[in-house]
Amino acid sequence: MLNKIIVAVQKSDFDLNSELETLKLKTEKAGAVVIFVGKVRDLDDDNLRYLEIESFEDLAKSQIKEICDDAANKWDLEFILVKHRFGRLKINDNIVLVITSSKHRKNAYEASAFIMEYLKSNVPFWKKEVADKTQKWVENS
Amino acid sequence: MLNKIIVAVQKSDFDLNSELETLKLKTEKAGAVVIFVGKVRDLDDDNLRYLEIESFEDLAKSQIKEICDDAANKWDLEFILVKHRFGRLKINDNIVLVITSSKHRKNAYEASAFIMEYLKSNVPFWKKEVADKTQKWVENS
Amino acid sequence: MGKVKLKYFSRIRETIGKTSELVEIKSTNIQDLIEELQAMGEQYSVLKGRDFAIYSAVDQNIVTDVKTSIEGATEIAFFPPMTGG
Amino acid sequence: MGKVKLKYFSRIRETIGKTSELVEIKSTNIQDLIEELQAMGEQYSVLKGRDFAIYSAVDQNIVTDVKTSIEGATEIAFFPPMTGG
Repeated sequence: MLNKIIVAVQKSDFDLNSELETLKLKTEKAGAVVIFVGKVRDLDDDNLRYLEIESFEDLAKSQIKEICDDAANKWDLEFILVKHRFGRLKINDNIVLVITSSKHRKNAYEASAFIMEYLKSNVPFWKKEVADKTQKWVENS
Repeated sequence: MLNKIIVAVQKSDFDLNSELETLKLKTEKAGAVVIFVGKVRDLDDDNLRYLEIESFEDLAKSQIKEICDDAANKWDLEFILVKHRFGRLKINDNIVLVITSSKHRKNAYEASAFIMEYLKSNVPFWKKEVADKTQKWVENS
Repeated sequence: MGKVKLKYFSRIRETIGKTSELVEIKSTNIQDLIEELQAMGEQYSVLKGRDFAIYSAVDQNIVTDVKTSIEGATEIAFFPPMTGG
Repeated sequence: MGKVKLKYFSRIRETIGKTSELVEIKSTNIQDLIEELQAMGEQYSVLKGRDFAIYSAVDQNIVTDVKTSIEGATEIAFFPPMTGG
């Protein structure tokens, strides 16, 4: 199982088609693939110019690996991939990609939601929203 | 909302990157995108040669539309796409694509699982597994 | 009743050996229609649903009650439990 | 204790005005270290966590207990609540 975990903290974007191909090379036993993409969304009350994501790269990567290991222990999964970007991003740019794959879909859904929940508050990334009228660090809701 | 529902029943494959682009053109307010891909998996106890998916095309399309409308009423969603293939498919070929997008991820996850649950038993598709030793119509588990 | 187009899918299609046929029928509900079709050959006994549940769609509306009226219908489909996704 | 590399992120980095610095320290736990750093300038009061919770990572291990020992540590990071995903 452990060789089917892929983690990256990167500036560059990711490519869904090629990640799905990677997954398919690694497992023929998985019928369900859940892909979560978190992307930059416009603000409700202002025009977002960009989102600046700061990261403590090495620590972020090890924290993500840890949560992937936890997920692999909790659910029967064939594949886990987490890629999180940092740097300056515009509206609709991708921020995070989480792929979980399992024989049956329930495991993939649950593991995906679990990983996202953890990413929100336990991995050292910080987001600053720079908009027309305001500029502020995002707080966890 | 309703103009953001896309449904297709098709022989051809789908392309994740271009579907994500379509979604981004339609909404800048969604931060969360949940993509479910169901793909052909190998059998546990035999070698699958191919999966034959039969469909009652028009009815399948209208049944899927109905479930998308239900999902749109139940959750605050910015975009829903469901594409289901039929015909002869090999191991690792894509079968079904469900994309749900929302401001906050919980809605997208729940709607995705809801649509998949419904697709399994309420939309007229039938799968036949043709393997080395056996050949059988899939039964719902 | 007149002529209706009957459609068969999956295991039912395989057993009956056709994807569809145009049939002159007298029945006014699904249950009676299945009984009426028995005269057309032994293979139609698959519609009695001994081995698996039988679903039908009347003019592309899936019905679960076999007493559902088929009066005025132009197309009636029969199929086993659906296995999409 | 000796020299340690202090790292600052996000709002703490902005307030202190540096991403990192090498500092000679005497303290042996996080709480004492934050107190000790106050002598370096008013901006270090951000570490007292009046406006938001302060997290720290000792040699890349996130710690929540301010009494955690930092003896032998080579790198100590300070940051506000994380907002990934």
